[in-house]
Amino acid sequence: MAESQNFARDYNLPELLVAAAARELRDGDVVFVGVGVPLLGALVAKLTHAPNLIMAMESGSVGPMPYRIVLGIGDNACVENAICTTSLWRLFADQQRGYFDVGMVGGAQVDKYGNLNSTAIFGSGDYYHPASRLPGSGGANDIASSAHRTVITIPLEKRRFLERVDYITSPGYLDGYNSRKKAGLPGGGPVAIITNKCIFRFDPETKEAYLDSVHPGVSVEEVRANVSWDLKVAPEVKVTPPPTEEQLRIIRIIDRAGIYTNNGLKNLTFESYIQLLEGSLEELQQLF
Amino acid sequence: MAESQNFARDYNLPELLVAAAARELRDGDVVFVGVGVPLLGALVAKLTHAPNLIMAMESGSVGPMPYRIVLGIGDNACVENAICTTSLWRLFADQQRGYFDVGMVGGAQVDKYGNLNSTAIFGSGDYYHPASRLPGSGGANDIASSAHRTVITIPLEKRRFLERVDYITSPGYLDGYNSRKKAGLPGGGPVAIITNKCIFRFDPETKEAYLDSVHPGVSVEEVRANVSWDLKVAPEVKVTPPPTEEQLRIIRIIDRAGIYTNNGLKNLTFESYIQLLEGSLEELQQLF
Amino acid sequence: MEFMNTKKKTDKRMTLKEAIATFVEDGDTIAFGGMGGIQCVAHAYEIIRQGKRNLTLIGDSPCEAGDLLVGAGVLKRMEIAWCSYAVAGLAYNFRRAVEKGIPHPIEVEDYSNFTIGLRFLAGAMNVPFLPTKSLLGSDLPKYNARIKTMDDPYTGEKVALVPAARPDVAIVHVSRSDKRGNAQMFGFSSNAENLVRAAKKVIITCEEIVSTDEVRRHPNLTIAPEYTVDAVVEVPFACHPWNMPYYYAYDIPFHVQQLAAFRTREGFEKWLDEWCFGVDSWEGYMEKVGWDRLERLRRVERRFTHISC
Amino acid sequence: MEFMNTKKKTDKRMTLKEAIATFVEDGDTIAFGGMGGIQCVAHAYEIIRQGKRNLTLIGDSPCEAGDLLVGAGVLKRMEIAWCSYAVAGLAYNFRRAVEKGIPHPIEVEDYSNFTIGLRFLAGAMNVPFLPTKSLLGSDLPKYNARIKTMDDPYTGEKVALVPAARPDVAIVHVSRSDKRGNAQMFGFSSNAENLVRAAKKVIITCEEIVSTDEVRRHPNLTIAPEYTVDAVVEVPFACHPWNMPYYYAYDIPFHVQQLAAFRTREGFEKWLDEWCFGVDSWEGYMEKVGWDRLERLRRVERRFTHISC
Repeated sequence: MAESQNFARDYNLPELLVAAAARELRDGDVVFVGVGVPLLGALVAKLTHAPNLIMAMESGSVGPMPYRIVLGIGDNACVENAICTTSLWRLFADQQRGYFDVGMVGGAQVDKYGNLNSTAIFGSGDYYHPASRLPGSGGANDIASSAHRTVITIPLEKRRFLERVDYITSPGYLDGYNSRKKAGLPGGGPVAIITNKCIFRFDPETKEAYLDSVHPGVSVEEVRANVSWDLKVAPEVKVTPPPTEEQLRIIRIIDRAGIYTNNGLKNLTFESYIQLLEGSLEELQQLF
Repeated sequence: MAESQNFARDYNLPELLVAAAARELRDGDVVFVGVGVPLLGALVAKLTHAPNLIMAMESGSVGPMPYRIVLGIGDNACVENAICTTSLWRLFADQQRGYFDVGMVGGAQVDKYGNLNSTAIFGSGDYYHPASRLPGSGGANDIASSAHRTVITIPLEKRRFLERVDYITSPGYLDGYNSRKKAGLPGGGPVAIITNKCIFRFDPETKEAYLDSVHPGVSVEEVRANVSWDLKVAPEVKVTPPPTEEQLRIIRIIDRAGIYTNNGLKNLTFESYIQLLEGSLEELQQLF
Repeated sequence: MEFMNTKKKTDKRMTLKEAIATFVEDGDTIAFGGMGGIQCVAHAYEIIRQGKRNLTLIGDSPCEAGDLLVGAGVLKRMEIAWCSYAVAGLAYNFRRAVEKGIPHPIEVEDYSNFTIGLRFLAGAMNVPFLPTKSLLGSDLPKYNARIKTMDDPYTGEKVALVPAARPDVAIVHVSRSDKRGNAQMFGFSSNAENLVRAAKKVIITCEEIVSTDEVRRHPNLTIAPEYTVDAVVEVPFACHPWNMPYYYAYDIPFHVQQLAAFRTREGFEKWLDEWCFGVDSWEGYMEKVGWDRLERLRRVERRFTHISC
Repeated sequence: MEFMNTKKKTDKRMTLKEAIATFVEDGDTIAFGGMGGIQCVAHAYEIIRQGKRNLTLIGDSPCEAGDLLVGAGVLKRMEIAWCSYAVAGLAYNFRRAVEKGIPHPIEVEDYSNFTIGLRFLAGAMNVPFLPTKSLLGSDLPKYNARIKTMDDPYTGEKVALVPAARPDVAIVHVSRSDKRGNAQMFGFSSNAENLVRAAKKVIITCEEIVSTDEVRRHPNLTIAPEYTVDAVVEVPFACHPWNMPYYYAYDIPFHVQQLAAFRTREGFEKWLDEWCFGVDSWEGYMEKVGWDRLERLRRVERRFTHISC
């Protein structure tokens, strides 16, 4: 891909993360997406190097081509131009059957084997009396159990990167080595952890996460300082490539109001929201 | 129902059987139907005393109002004006859930507890080497297991009415008394066996079949002679009522070529078949 | 003849108030349709307005209904996979209840979205459990004794089992229904088809009531045949501020404002006073939101998705 | 990039001859869509014509394909619930094989329609078994060791288990599909949606190939998304003499004539010589039936059922 050499210069961190997520995806992949960065990444991939990528959303939608920003996995945008609308259990059953190449998952804690916690931060308490109750698994446990490969997105912070998570909501490699397979899980497990500072990958044998690339301007030491285990590092740590000009152009069309990649929802009024939708329709129709 | 007093005079045996099947059905019933007499019975019921009856066909169709004779449980007629078209497993799951009031089943052998065999007549052989291999369960085992009540149709012959069937394809009351319930079957079991000569019903306690009514002109002795166990007989054996004029009128509109109630298929040419369909459309549209 | 139960009625129409009063009893186990969108919002407000108590909620990701009901003190227990408003924000009431017992403590039993879906499918099929490959290796079975693992008797491979869900009441919002309860859905239906079959009593609400003839023109769309349904209620905009595919867009600016209020207990209580107890019914809520606003959400949606059948 | 397998191809169109030659191997386990109607007839003739051997057939009530294949000596084993032509007559080849070993003996494993459906559902879900209340108390488990009964670990109630079906090939005829294999069905679909997911390799045949844009206009109709499918073949009238809802009526007079021939082994062999080996392909069969006849079956069907989307 010649275009991938034309790297953008003026981009922000969320835009870099979207591009990084997009790079995890291959043409022809069926991707089980959640909202936010992963979904933007899937759309960018589909509109650049992976035109045959199929998005699946757990509300029961397969292959949509939405002409507006997707505001949830059950948003109306998910039915736009879909190739199949069905039910939640069927989508997950299809994933368990092995049809989904990639799943995108997040959490509040991750550990060195890629296990994720999105259920409860125990703090001084426990599962029943947590310091912080999180939303729960949602579909994350299912994705992590059955997708051929999973891509994790989570901010890099010491309190989040643990030797062992408080609670395994979504299985990574459990205790490493072949323990995931022994547990009977059909999916392949995590292939990357994309953070705001770097990207981790997993040792093929031990299944332990190691630092693979740092984002431009981030040092290996800074990463180490934000991981609470003795982090392994690739022999040659790469620099995460920035978004290409083309990727950036598309990100800014799709998320024209910067809901995921800039200001979030805080400046959104009802008027500006309706205008956003109407403007999106015209611009995004051109893209697909 | 005043009209039920207007009994027809000129009718044949299949027409009497259709009327008898219709009388087993109540308004509002959801009926799992097979083709032939049971289906005609359900249609006659719907067009007379049970306008809110819903037919369910195992191909995945619910509530059709066909404008032609139905030539199979997956015939195109089954989708005509249906309220729901879905899948086979869902229809059967709905039956297992308890939504279906009545199921109509047949077989080649029946025994005193209403167990049915439609799998194999062993003869001097066994299941693996049968004298006669029959089509198999189809949906009959499922209907007999889960419908609230089942209505059996089978010709009265000594070789068919046995102390015990060679093979229980579709469970009736198994060994009688509470053995059906103990086996874990959710449905209520058979309520009637409609034959070409009489109708049997079941003792509420022992669950043994007894003679309840004989068709006009049939004697109790004739029935006894065609049953291979020591048949119990109701204190006052009734005479099966003939079809009413209205029932007969409807039977002859629905089965205008007598496929189920007269000559069968033997006189059907391609031309007469197409004419049958075209004629049915006009006549049956008036009925529903 | 007399029909034996409400599922046999040929006209099941009633108001939302009547349906909730008739079919939801204190102590019931309840389940709502919707997932991401198509959330049962009108229904949750009405349940709160009627002061129902001690309900158990079973659901995959019942964010709006779950958070509202737990905040209003209606729930004693939740068997769920997720509770949060996703892009718009967190489920503050749910967090306050679990973390601090406000307004009172609740029991939570954790599943995943798929396995809650399987629990409804099991209930719909009238089998006591279903097997899955999810949950294996994770900590969900560790803290939830009703998730069992077993060796498959055919191959020896490991499977997890989840128990059937058989709620007392299911409340499901659909695109359209006839008065008998033949409920049809355009677009995805999350677990609706199984919810209605798993539950003992079923309230269908819909954007529009149509004739049975119209239902018969598109039998593929029927997700709940009439024999599964006890009540039919026409409730337009029942999901606001959530989205309803083909009908109206997500009112996320409204949701942002709502969740800003929910951040504090006081804010939530004030919100309920105003938007739930301050009106008599969902009509009052819609009036308060403003018909012009609702109409604009409908009009903008039509530009993106339109029913072509 | 290179796609890793045929399910990822963006154009899966081929002829029926190519599809059967490519995806059906001697010794395979095979399953066909259809139930009552929508039978895979063209497909069965092509398999016979290509001389495939030692196949195992799994199916609920695969009457036409089952009886033809067993008569032609293609099958070594059947795992089925039913084999008969229903109103038109009995499955004489099936009977001859079981009763007399003609043309050779076959193994038969008996299930019911629902439990065969559950076997495909289990395969589609990638779980090793599913539980049911069917089969309990009957003699099916007595002669079929793969039907197991167990006490539910939750309630102690009895359930029967049936093993997942994972055929090597599924052949399913649908209303329409795009070239990627997004297969859509008007009307009922019997077990098609699970067959395609249970099988390793999937051949979709359809009455008509449509554009992906047309598929996207009616996403509710898609029973097999492209990721389940390996080959797409346009085969009009593929079910003749059976019916295809919304396309053509049942040609029962033809069936009566056919089954009269099947009554004797000689009659069946003569039929195969004429209708299967005597033509080169399904086009030849259709030519022989007569386009005018097929057209009349189509025209008369249009008067009863028409697609209104």
